Amino acid sequence: MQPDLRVSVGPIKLRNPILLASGTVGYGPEIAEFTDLSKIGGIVTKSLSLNPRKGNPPQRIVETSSGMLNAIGLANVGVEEFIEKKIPYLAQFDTTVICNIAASSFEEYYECVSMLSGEEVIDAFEINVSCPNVKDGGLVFGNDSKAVGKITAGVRKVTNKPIIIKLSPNTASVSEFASIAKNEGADAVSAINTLVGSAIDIHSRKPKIYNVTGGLSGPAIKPVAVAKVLEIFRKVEIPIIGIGGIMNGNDIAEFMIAGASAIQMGTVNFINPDASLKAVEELKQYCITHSIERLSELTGSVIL
Amino acid sequence: MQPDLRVSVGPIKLRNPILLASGTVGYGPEIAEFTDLSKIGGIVTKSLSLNPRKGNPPQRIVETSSGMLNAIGLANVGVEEFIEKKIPYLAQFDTTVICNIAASSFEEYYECVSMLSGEEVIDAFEINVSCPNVKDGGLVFGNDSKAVGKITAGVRKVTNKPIIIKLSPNTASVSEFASIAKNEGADAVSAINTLVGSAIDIHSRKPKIYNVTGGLSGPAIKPVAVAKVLEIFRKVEIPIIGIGGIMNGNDIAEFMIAGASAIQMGTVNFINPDASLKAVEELKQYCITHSIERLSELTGSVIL
Amino acid sequence: MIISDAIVKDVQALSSSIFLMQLTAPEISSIIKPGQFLNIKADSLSFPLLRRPFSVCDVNGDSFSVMFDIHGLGTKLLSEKKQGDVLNLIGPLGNGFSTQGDFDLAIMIAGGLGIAPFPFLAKSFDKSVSQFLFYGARNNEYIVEYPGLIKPFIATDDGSLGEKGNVLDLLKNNKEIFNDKRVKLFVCGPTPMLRAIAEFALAEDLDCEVSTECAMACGFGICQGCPIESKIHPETYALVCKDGPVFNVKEVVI
Amino acid sequence: MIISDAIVKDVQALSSSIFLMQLTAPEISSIIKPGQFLNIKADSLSFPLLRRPFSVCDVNGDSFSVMFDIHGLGTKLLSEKKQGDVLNLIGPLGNGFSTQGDFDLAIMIAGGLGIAPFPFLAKSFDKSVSQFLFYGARNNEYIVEYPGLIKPFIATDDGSLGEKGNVLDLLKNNKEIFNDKRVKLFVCGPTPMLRAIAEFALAEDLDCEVSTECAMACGFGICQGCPIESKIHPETYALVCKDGPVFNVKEVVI
Ligand SMILES: Cc1cc2nc3c(=O)[nH]c(=O)nc-3n(C[C@H](O)[C@H](O)[C@H](O)COP(=O)(O)OP(=O)(O)OC[C@H]3O[C@@H](n4cnc5c(N)ncnc54)[C@H](O)[C@@H]3O)c2cc1C
Ligand SMILES: Cc1cc2nc3c(=O)[nH]c(=O)nc-3n(C[C@H](O)[C@H](O)[C@H](O)COP(=O)(O)OP(=O)(O)OC[C@H]3O[C@@H](n4cnc5c(N)ncnc54)[C@H](O)[C@@H]3O)c2cc1C
Ligand SMILES: Cc1cc2nc3c(=O)[nH]c(=O)nc-3n(C[C@H](O)[C@H](O)[C@H](O)COP(=O)(O)O)c2cc1C
Ligand SMILES: Cc1cc2nc3c(=O)[nH]c(=O)nc-3n(C[C@H](O)[C@H](O)[C@H](O)COP(=O)(O)O)c2cc1C
Ligand code: FES
Ligand code: FES
Repeated sequence: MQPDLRVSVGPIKLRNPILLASGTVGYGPEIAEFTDLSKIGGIVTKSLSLNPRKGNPPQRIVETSSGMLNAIGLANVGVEEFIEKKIPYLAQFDTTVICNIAASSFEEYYECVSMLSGEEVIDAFEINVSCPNVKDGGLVFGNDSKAVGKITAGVRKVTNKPIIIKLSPNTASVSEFASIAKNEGADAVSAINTLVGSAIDIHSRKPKIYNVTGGLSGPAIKPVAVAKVLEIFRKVEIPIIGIGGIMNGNDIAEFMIAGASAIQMGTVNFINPDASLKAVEELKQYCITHSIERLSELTGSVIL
Repeated sequence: MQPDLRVSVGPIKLRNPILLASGTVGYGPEIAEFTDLSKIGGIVTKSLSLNPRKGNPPQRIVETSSGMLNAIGLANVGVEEFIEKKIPYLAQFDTTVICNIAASSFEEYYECVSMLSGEEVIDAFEINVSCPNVKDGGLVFGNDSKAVGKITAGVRKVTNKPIIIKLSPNTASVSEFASIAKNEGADAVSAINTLVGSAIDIHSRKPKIYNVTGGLSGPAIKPVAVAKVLEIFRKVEIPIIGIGGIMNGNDIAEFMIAGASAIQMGTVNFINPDASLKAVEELKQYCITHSIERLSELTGSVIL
Repeated sequence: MIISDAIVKDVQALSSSIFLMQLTAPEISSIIKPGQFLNIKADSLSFPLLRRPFSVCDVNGDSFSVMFDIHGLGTKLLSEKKQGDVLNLIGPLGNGFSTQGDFDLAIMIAGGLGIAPFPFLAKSFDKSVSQFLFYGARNNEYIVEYPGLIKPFIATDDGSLGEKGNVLDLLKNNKEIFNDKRVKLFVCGPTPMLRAIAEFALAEDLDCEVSTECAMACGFGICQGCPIESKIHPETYALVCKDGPVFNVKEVVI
Repeated sequence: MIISDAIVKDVQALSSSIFLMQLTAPEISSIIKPGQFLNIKADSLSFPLLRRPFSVCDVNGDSFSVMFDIHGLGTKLLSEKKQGDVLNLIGPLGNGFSTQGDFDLAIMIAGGLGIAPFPFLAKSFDKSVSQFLFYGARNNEYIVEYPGLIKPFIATDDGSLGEKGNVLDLLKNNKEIFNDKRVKLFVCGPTPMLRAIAEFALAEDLDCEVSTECAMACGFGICQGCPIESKIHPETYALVCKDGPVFNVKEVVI
């Protein structure tokens, strides 16, 4: 038996459900040393803003129990350099490229997307309305359902490509945001971005992270992410990309059963940059063990 | 040097900042086999409702990476049996007793508190408006700032004892809730209760927990809890009891530096039931190392 | 019930996946009773976070043993322990089997790893009590020999050892051993097996104690994580860790 | 840059808290250069989650070594490894020291554990290059002897070994060794020391490379977790893991 790992996220067709999460694989080259991008579902590029951003001063990361905090501050090359230098690189792979956008104003979102919408290499946009690590934009948008609705609607107007809204877990009701995204024309949502967290050095009494708070990711947050995916799945009819603490094929199966059509692997790339490739095999094995012909059947198959 | 570990949480004076968290030490007897309650700050009793509650069917707990999910469902003996059987037991210890109340309606909160308010053994009430594991009450209240305000005001009317409002982390702005609690007469807030999480068995496709979702606790959530304490500390002037993933004296120092006047240890009691007693020594040692005469100086000493 | 460090004396593989670990812990060894359990920290790290419960398998002087298979991370870490390693544990926990009482034939029924508590139990009966052991498992891989344990009646699902079939059928087929005896059943194994045997025991009016299992956070009654439906007080759950893990089948709904 | 399993050949305590671990990993040993580093998974569990970066200390045939002190959990776990244990690592990472160039005197300056990369570096210079080693530490406990390494100038904060004082003063006091030489400094140690020596080198117009440290998540350029202020492109940060960890002091703000 050769299980069929292909999945669809709304209009987006993927070879398999494994995407590499934004901000955890740059624009491709470094991770490509360890993972054959044409064997996985695709890559979500580091959040882009209109102009290059230098990001936060160090210290930007700190390890926590089964997790890590980061406050990179959306360091990125900006749209122009992305088009000039990164797109040609990505073009060489037979893989799905999802371009993640993070902006500080409504207009910047629309402008970024319309500048990039003509690029053939880009298969879809993921709109990051939930970065906890920048002062302007970021969570200010992510926790305001009206803003998320407005951004979705605005982006929808400037591109025909699929739009995925990346949701914040730092809200009382993630499904409310998913529902607004859906109503304003999003093709899918991805959940979750990082949880706001902090750590303080008890000797110096200074926050361990320059930005005071950072985003918590890794296995520690997996139960929260699974619950958010379940919540969206039960309340809103929209394709979901599950994210949060996924380390291997079993974790992927768990998110799909909870309602995800595809998933993203983030933090694990830092530790085992070949984890996504291994997960393809693990998923195959899981399908064989459970006599699953089409992996996509898993989506939302949770027995409640 | 013999550091002074005494702290105050508003009107509540504690021998040291270490309280045992509600739901993690029952009503005292079992933990008393391992920890001398008169050497720690005090104990917060398991959430009480007016009538006894049987709680959720099994499975109620599942382990996650550096954390655990629980959905006990507020199993408790009810106010009457508490008064009759548990209070006499607690009366024998020279320790602070905080009585935690969780109800399904506004009136039930007021009734529980007024029934218990005359009990001398009870030094303060902690009002749990944030249990994620019951259908009625629980998060329905915890995520609704008007409801939290109303409960606080109502409880304030029926008791002169100190009131602590236990806040949910499953909201966009914990400080908003702290502020409302303060305005309606709360003496302190405690933060945080558990995060909503879930886990699914990939073989049976059933949620691992009967209640589908549970509350995530343990070291995994510490960074989130520290960030919530920091947020409240920076925005609202109200004493804070820090809770979430505290395992030892160093963790306690971290929460105090972030803004907590006292703390609660929860999940760690299941693993090392003598952890609170050890933490008293660890805190002393920390004070000596850093030449801190009064531990209470730590509160909010974070350098931002 | 104490928290104690125990020193690993030996870890031995009884089969490809079943291990016997001997631990030196004088205080616990001197007070623990058959059917009670220990809650063991497999690692000093916060991952795995919780302790792991194991029945006492046997006691010899200062040391006791636990028998386990590799289930997940915790048991994998335990299987890798070496002589001299130190493990922290809490015990003895729960209520064990009642070895005293109105019976002169003790029938122990084990399903797979459910054999674990029986070496110690078997030693603990009065001399006057005669014993039989019924031992069922998936296949011969899961049947281990334990020195000193009486020769069992064996059943395996695939017939690779003993009778083909389940252990309850094996017991029924040998019902003649009950004749004229005051029988008590002592059962440990997976829940479906416990349930089947409990039904049988209730129907036949046989005294029967079962050792139950349940996910646990604390193991000593403070987390309320281990409920089991009580027949005696249906308005509350009993706790597997504190009121059990051994229950009379008349007490709980399995 | 590969992911590879390495086999622990030996773990040796050089002092009460400093360890030397030898690892067999032919592929990495054959290509790694002095000043480059390895990102080692101390445990296969998800706690501790991240790999831990260590400079290559020395290379001998198929194996290489790393030198470390017990800092926190990761290094504690490493110190407990035994011969035959398998560790997963990624390497070689980063850019090492430039051993080629326009100098005939290499002065290595180590602060504490900053000695780690120098055994390998010392072996890698051209024969024509003469070498000195300046070695500073808190006290004699932190000064380790490494076979084959040239005899160092030593300074300790408390004077328990060598000169009392810091290593920069020691260097200044021995400035006569620079005479008529084309000098290059190679520095590794805590950031305040790197900063002081960088200032000195810039003031004296000495060629100087420093090995920097920074918290890292990935170690190979994908997380952006390890920024360092660049003098050349101030509009972006350089990355310690990818653009460093060894930088010329003219390139970055330390
Ligand atoms: C009273 C009691 C006595 C036991 N005696 C034995 C024994 O003698 N020998 C033996 O091999 N096993 C015994 N078990 C089961 C044993 O505790 C589990 O196999 C073990 O906890 C699995 O841990 P793990 O990390 O390897 O597995 P994982 O699957 O990684 O564990 C994950 C979590 O699930 C819990 N868990 C998994 N399986 C079980 C289970 N069957 N029962 C309870 N919790 C579970 C673990 O404690 C842990 O919290 C007993 C259980 C109980 C409750
Ligand atoms: C390029 C490079 C080379 C290094 N070479 C050596 C070496 O040869 N010998 C040696 O002893 N140490 C070296 N270090 C430092 C070493 O990585 C840390 O001591 C180690 O990560 C501490 O881990 P821990 O779990 O014991 O400590 P913990 O304090 O528990 O670690 C917690 C977290 O902080 C990070 N961290 C803590 N201290 C440092 C530090 N100084 N630098 C970077 N991250 C840190 C850890 O990676 C981890 O994520 C090097 C660091 C870098 C960046
Ligand atoms: C270092 C780091 C940088 C990140 N940068 C971005 C980013 O630029 N844009 C974004 O949408 N998400 C970003 N994320 C969030 C991840 O894409 C992902 O949502 C999150 O880490 C949870 O998944 P994980 O637990 O698998 O890492 C970042 C995460 C990390 C750890
Ligand atoms: C098993 C369990 C039961 C709990 N029951 C209650 C409860 O009845 N009332 C309450 O206010 N909090 C309850 N909590 C939450 C804890 O008091 C605490 O807020 C939370 O566990 C975070 O702290 P920790 O990480 O130290 O456990 C419970 C937590 C656990 C793990
Ligand atoms: S396991 Fe905690 S009460 Fe039973
Ligand atoms: S450590 Fe990840 S980019 Fe340098």
